[in-house]
Amino acid sequence: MYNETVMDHFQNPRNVGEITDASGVGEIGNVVCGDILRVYIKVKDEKLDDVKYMTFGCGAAVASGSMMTTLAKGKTIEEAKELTNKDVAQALGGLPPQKLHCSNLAADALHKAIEDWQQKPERRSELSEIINKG
Amino acid sequence: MYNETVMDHFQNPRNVGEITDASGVGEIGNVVCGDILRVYIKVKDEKLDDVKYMTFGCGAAVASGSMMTTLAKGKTIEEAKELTNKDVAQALGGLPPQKLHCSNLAADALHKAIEDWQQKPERRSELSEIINKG
Amino acid sequence: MRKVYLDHAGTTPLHPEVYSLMCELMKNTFGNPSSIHSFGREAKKWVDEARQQVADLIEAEAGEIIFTSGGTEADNLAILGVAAARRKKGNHIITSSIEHPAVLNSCKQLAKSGFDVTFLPVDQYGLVDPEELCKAIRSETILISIMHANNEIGTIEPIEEFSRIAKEHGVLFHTDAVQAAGKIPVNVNTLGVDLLTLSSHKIYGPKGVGALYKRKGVRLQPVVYGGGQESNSRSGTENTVGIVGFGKAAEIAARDLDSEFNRTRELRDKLIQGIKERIPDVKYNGHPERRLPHNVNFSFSYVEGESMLLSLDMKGIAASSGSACSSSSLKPSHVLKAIGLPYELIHGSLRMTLGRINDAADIDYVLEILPEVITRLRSFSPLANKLTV
Amino acid sequence: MRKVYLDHAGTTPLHPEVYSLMCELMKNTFGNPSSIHSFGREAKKWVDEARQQVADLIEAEAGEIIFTSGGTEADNLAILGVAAARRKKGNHIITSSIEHPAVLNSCKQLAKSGFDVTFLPVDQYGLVDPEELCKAIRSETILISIMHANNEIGTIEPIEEFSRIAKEHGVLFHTDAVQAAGKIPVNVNTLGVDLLTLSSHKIYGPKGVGALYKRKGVRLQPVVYGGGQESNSRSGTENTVGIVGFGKAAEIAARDLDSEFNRTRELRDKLIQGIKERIPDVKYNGHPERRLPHNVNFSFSYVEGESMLLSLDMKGIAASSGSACSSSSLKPSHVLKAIGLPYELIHGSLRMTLGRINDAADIDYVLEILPEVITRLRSFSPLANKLTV
Ligand SMILES: Cc1ncc(COP(=O)(O)O)c(C=O)c1O
Ligand SMILES: Cc1ncc(COP(=O)(O)O)c(C=O)c1O
Repeated sequence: MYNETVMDHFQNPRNVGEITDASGVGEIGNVVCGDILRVYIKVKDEKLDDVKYMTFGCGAAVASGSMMTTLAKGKTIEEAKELTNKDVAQALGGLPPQKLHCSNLAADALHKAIEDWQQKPERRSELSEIINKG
Repeated sequence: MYNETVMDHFQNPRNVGEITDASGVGEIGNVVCGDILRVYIKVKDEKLDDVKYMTFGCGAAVASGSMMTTLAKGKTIEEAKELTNKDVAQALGGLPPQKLHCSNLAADALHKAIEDWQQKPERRSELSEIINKG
Repeated sequence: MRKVYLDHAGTTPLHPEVYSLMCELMKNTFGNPSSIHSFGREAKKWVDEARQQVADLIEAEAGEIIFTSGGTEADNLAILGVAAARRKKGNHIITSSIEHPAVLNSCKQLAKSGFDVTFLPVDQYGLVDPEELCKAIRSETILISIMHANNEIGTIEPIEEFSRIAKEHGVLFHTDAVQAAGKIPVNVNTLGVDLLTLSSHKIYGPKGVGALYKRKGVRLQPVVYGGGQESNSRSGTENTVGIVGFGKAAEIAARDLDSEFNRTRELRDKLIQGIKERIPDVKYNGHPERRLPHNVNFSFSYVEGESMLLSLDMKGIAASSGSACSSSSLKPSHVLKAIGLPYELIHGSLRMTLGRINDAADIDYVLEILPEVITRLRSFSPLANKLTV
Repeated sequence: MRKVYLDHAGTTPLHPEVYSLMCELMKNTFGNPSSIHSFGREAKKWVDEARQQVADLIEAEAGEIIFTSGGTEADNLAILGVAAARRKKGNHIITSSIEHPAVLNSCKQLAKSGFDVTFLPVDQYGLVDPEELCKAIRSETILISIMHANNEIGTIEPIEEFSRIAKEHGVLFHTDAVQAAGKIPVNVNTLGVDLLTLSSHKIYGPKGVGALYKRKGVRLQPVVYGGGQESNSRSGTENTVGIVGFGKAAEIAARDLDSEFNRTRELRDKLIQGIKERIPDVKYNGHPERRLPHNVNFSFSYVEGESMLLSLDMKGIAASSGSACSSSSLKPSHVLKAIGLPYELIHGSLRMTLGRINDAADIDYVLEILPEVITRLRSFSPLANKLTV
């Protein structure tokens, strides 16, 4: 079903976890379809100094999050905005066709996190407040 | 499909052949359904002194003819009239259900031969004339 | 690596005796059972014997067994076949909301062509309420189809009660016994059913063969037309080797029913107990008593099914899930939905179904691995952390 | 006793390589191809490989192959599936009068539900006339189904011509290539067909598995509903072992096509020649050139088919006949009727179909036994004697 790269990223997901003082947080997916991906970014000098993610989702979702964070880390905001779900899938060496639409949304979550940071530069989004301040 | 008795009578049919000076001849079946059975009888002292048959038909038809002639030979006319297709099938130890209706008509052919003899005691039926006088 | 197969409700390995017989047959017998020569008659003899073996498993008569290409086709033949044959009597069919897709989708297909289908709800354990069934019956009802035991949660329905109700109303009753047969006693006479579906590969026989039991006198329209095999109910050259394997599997299933029932039930209870003890935030799915002896089904909060399956698979453990991501339809389990589970717990469901090839050491291994897997997946689940931070 | 199997059009023995592979698979691989764990993925890999092998036999793409439970079901899926999917476009179907019952009875079933079916006649050799086909097409015609090669008389139809006509009129074209595949080159692209039926057990694969080739883009409604296997075209747990056997058989058939073609054709011609020389009052049935390389069909005046078969069988020779008595429907062959044979000669027909397990010594043996059998049966045939006294 999944290729070796995908399985490697599923088995050893890179950058999983939370960033307690994240610059932005983005979440995508819902519990009905069964894939949720939340991305935390730490922005420094207009660059993604750190990217982490948490996921409730299938193998493709876990691997996409892992690959996305790997690709995004160190990129400028402008570069990161250009990262697409397709790029992530390609970097993974491809995903099963039925997984492309609902489990391969990590780039979207990243863009949401960037938006979150851009729209509310001073204060963090509600979501991140809840999470990080508990 | 067929039991051993049937196969024996198919393989070694008793009383096959024609009686050139038959007292009566009866034929049943037609080429459309694929089973034809012709019976020749030789009557002496109101008894079936000889019974022979010819057939174009399946295994059940061949065996039924053989068994019928075996059963009929030596019987009085009255006894022979009471012989049924069912008796023949039973004496054969049973026939496959689908064969009971069209391939198990030897007793009917016998009755026709008896009728032939009874209706035209002096002269033989057209059929037997054709065959025996050629 | 240790391999622990816990997906016996998905399919089963061939029983060694079935395997041997099939290989022997494949080597020596190849005739077409419809041929009248010795090669054909030899094949027919084998098929007839298998028909008797399958009939014996459910206490039916050989003449009441129609071989099909599997449980799916048998379900279709029952539903579509009765619907077509009884169309003039009425256009209403009753089934449950937890049937296998073979039944559900046959019914949905009928609904597109003028039939009216009632999908009865189930309670939190997956049981259909006999009173609901009574209320659903109308004068146009021609068929009721309720499964004997559910493939996901293992709940065993009170079929005798349902079939009695059906009979009282002059309605035909079909049950899909694919999961029940060979696991619990299934007797068509005490069950009182008119039609019953079996599948070979769930009882250690080959895939691609099944049967529909059709009580004498019940009329059906075929689903597949052709040379008139299977007494005109199911055309197509018989899958002789498959049928013979199925027959042998049925014979063995009947022979070993009691011992396997007890053995798997003990393992099942050990597994259930172990999970409850070792893993927090779990939900036990299905009925506590009216349950197949080999079925275990839990939902693990905060984690998704496919991830669980893949993680277990990497440790050699094969299981299944009602999560959308693990199903080809990409829809979450309709069964878990019907018992009222919220989406999170549907996605977090894990089915482990035991069988002949499992032993107590397998359960120990699972009880060692499963907690680790759940802990790891929860460690990066946003749902878990939303709740625990 | 010597055994000579001359009923390869009825069914074929497993090729030894197919047998070995199936046994190996049965021993080691039992997963359900729909499962995502390693057992399931392993099974799926095998099914995928078989799909490619079957596709290769007819130069199709793997994605265009739908596995079914046999040729019969594939024919049903083509006919009933297109009819249901294209119902709104029209209700007219054209087929020939010499099709296999799987096609004929599917069409007859449609005729009961509002479809209009034209059964094209054939000439004395069994050929459909392209002009007749043209004339039969109407604006409501949605499907034409004409078999590639006939199973009784071996006549090979000019499919390319028919499919071109169909295409010109925007009508889908299906061909039943069950008898042609593996015997003569079958290429879906040069044939230009939209749908094509295959059956495994006619090419030394297992019974109970077949395939429908469906050109990309052609839409079908399923015949069997359920879990959505085979890209939703054919539900039911895959008969993995059967499918893998079929795949191997297809690979071998493609590999050995030329050599087997030449080998069986030579045997065939020897048998035909020998019968003509040794037995009087015979009628050669079928086409002298456009004929499958392994098919021999004669009618023997004055004798009935089942009697011939049983007599030959007692000598170890297995053959078949178009006589009513040798068919389960108890109807004489519709094919021999369609080529204009009188009833006597239909009942007196004998089909001998050669294959891999035959050699020249077999033919010699048949040429020794058959004349004796015919002579004996004629000796007590009222038809023979009516004519000869
Ligand atoms: C309850 C139930 N019914 C029907 C089926 C379908 O049977 P098969 O896999 O033989 O098509 C299955 C198994 O998949 C099942 O579990
Ligand atoms: C021309 C033709 N079509 C279809 C079939 C049916 O295929 P199967 O035997 O796999 O059902 C056969 C063989 O019986 C056949 O000869």
